[in-house]
Amino acid sequence: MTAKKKVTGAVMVVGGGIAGMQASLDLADSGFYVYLVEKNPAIGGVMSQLDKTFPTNDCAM
Amino acid sequence: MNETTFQPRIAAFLCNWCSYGAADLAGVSRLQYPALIQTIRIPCTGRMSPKFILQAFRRGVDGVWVSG
Amino acid sequence: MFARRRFAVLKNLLEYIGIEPGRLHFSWISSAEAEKFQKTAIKVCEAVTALGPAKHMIKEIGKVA
Amino acid sequence: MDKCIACGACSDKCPQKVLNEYNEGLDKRKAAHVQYAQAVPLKYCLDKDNCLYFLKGKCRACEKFCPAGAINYEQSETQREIKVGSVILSAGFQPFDPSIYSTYSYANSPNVVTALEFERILAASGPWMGHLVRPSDEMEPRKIAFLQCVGSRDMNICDHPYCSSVCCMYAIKEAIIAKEHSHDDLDVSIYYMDMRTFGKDFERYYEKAKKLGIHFIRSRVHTVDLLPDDSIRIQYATEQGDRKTDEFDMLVLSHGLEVSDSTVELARRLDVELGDHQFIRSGSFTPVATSRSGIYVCGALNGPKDIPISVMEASAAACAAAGNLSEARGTLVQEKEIPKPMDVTGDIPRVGVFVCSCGINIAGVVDVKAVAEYAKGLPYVTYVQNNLFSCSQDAQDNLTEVIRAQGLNRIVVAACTPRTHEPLFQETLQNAGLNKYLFEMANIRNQDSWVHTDNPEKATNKAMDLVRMAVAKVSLLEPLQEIQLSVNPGAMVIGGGLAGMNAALSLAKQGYETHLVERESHLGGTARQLRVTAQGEAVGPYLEQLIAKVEAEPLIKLHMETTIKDVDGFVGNFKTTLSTKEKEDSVEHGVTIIATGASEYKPREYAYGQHPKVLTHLELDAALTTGQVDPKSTNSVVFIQCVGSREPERPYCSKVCCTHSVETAIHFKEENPDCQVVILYRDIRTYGERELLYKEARSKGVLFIRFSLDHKPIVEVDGDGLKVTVYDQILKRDLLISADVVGLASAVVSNRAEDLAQMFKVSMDDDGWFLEAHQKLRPVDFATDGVFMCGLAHYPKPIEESIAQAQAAVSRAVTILSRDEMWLSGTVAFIDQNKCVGCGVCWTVCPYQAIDQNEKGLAVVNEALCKGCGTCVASCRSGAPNLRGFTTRDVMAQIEAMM
Repeated sequence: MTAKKKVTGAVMVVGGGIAGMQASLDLADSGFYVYLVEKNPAIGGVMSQLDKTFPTNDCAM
Repeated sequence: MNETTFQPRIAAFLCNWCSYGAADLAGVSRLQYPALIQTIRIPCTGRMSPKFILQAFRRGVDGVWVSG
Repeated sequence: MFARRRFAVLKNLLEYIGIEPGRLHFSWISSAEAEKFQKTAIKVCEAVTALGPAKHMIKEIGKVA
Repeated sequence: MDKCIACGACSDKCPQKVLNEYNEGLDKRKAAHVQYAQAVPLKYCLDKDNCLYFLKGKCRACEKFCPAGAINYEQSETQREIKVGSVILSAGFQPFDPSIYSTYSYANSPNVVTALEFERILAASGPWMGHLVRPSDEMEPRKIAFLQCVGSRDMNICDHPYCSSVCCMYAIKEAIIAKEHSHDDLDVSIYYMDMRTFGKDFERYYEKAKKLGIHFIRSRVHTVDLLPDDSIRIQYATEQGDRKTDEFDMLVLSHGLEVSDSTVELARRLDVELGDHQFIRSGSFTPVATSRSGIYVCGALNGPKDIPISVMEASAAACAAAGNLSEARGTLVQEKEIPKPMDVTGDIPRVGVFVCSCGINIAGVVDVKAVAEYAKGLPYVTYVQNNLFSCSQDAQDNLTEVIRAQGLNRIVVAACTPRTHEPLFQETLQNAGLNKYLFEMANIRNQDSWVHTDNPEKATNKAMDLVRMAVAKVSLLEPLQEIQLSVNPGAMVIGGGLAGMNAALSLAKQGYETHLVERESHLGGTARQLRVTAQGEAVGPYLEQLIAKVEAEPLIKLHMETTIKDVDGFVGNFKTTLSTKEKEDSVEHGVTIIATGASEYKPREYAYGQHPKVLTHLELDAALTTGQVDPKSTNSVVFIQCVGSREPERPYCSKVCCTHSVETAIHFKEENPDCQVVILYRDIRTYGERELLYKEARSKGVLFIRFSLDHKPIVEVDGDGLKVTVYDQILKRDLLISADVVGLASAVVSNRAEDLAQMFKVSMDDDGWFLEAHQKLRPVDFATDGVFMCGLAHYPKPIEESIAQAQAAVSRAVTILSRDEMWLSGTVAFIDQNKCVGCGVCWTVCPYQAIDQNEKGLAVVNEALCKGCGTCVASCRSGAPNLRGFTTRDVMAQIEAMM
């Protein structure tokens, strides 16, 4: 008998900057439970500290 | 009525994604401005029709502010 | 873009029927520009206050029509 | 935390001030604080290391003043064990700290700031609210300078030989914004080594900056002196070797990106391999995989990179992480059950008004009791309640109960702002069996009590006005139906190159049937001609394996020598007609990924076509693979960069050419150390860890000679050989180089698939690259739902970025494919067919191409494409279109109720 190992439908994402947030959103939107781990009290990472972004000069928020 | 006591009524049409958000953030930062403005939230400045502006004046507002 | 063009025309129309251009204001403020919002709000209030009460001309036209 | 209402009372009353790390320590914050105004979650917290209660055992001021009882001093660190199928590491970077350099005087002068500090100075939410001032005396600077490559491309002291990739662009951005913020004509200089503006639209941005008068000076500044008046003197040498000095009010250090010690420690704990510079190691063909299976990596932790590439990699990592777990999809998440809403059409409005006190946030200024009393007298209002916190859980339970008990069919909540709280209340309406669109909020906090603090009477009057307007609107609102669409769980990938094949395989791995459409008779695209990646992996064998996998995959339906003839439908339900020489086929699919690649520019310059050994990039790669060009028998090779790129006709950088020429140059030197190898360049753009190749090439004796656009090199056929003349900027004279082989770094150019763009209703930019929905945050999505892009069709990029983008496109596509059905927003436009005259204005102005003509020539809205902007409504002369939830009648009612 070949017992197939069952996989867990959850993912841990370490770091809640722009990359971590995007990865979490995609996974949650495609049917997976996500643990997003961030050491600061708010997500956003360095991007939240930026005023504007190049090359469109859009606001970073 | 002299100018110092005149309190105009201003209708503001604010885009939900831009100026309405800025107005909310002004609140968070407690930035004070005169209480003369009444806001109507619109989904996008594209929705803004000249009719609304004319109607606001017709209803007797003293000014209209449209902000995208 | 379309909105901008439409309102340029409207301003002329309003002036024609007796609404001073200073009563109608347009601005573009992004959702993070709280301070710009405050400043513009103050500016609009000051401009309209300086003009005094609207002459209610439109209202009367409205009543006739 | 659930109790915190983010009123800020704790922070107001907190007596302990500490440096504010969010503003890079340029100002102070309290120990009770929120990281920034838009923080998510928007909850205040106590900084245990600085809170007086934790330090000295007394204070507790915040507890005393918190209106919600949300302060809890007992909270402590807890350990949890969680079970997951995959892990994604996205711990990011830390900005390099330049204090270890004594040369830059960063530690000694407040007016020498890092770029991140400067970012905070420019920010409206920063310490000076966006006023550009220098820290020492808060005077407006008149002259500032940026120094590039601080902590990058430097082995000295910091041991960071790599390029940080983002600093050139952020320096230009900060320079432009600084000029905008300055009242006088701010003088800005940027001191750089190579200007690396290699991304989409970056080169144009650079050109714009030059036009704005920003000075670009090619030099590495060696000495920084502080002057008695707090200004700064710098000394540098020009390219020609002249010594120069200049003085500035402020100096901005464009500091690089590095991995923090704690992240390195984390990677070690997870047993994930790190590269030489502490960035996590990943291969070019598996760009988001780490050395440990099941653990993936994305963002700057994987090598210095900018936001769009980070976002792209994040989606790619999500795709890779989900690839192994597809059988467990949906096992741990639950869909919510929503009761069927009751039918209220035709019923007389019974409006319930809920006035929130928000603790003292509203009630402290606005007389909420008076507002509630006033609301009772408004038309159709049958029930009014004042809540301490309308958003609390027990208030939601109460709202549900009241709706049922009082038979309410319209709800107004006068509280904070709809932008944050509308979804919460709408959910409660749904749970109470009411259509969620029968709801309106009056913004009496953010846009009233908080901004008219000193004028309670006027604020109260304004609150009454806003409630009156909301009631007038809500009474007219009708229930809106969200349209349910089924989703076809199949995908179509257009283009069978490296990106397209990777996308198809990733889709198949996640269990989705995929149609892969290729115009040619073979798979592989541009990669067929490439020799090696920047990391030195051979492309040929990888491509062979990839093609074999694609051909063997049962979930991939290959359509070779096939083109797209017609596309019908929209997200979830596309119907595409495929055409081959013999026949036409119709295929149904839920999503589309466009991966149509790009081409190589065929040069008209540099004697191309006049001599068999003047070869483009791809031709030289192919010739090296076949042996037609053998480095061992080559005495001299010259590479010319920017052939057809960064020119008026094609004002963009092709991104891949510098790295490609450098890696080929190294190959020549390795095979034949005596071969003379020269690279003629304008700026060397070996971004990120590719910089190491540049370093290696120089150490192997490759000569780099810079030319400028107005002094381009000349290539002439000289008997059997070739002769290259270049004007040397340093020596200020022409150099003559005889060459056996000339490699032209030819531009990557768009295939301009305009018919395809039209059929899928997607856009292209001026250079012919497909245009993403948002350059930063939605780098692989089109503005049209359900259509995605990857590979060279988006912009020139190296193999690793193409593959990551392919995986990212799949991740985005799966967010649609994994649903059985989709719900479209009820806020969409509709057309009154009796009023429409078919003039066509609405379908011309619609930014989403959501309006079509029916068989009578009249306008019809495709609700699946409509985004509810209302532009059609405002543009129609006949008044035929209207926007549900924002009809002309609804807005007019608000205007009527204004006075």
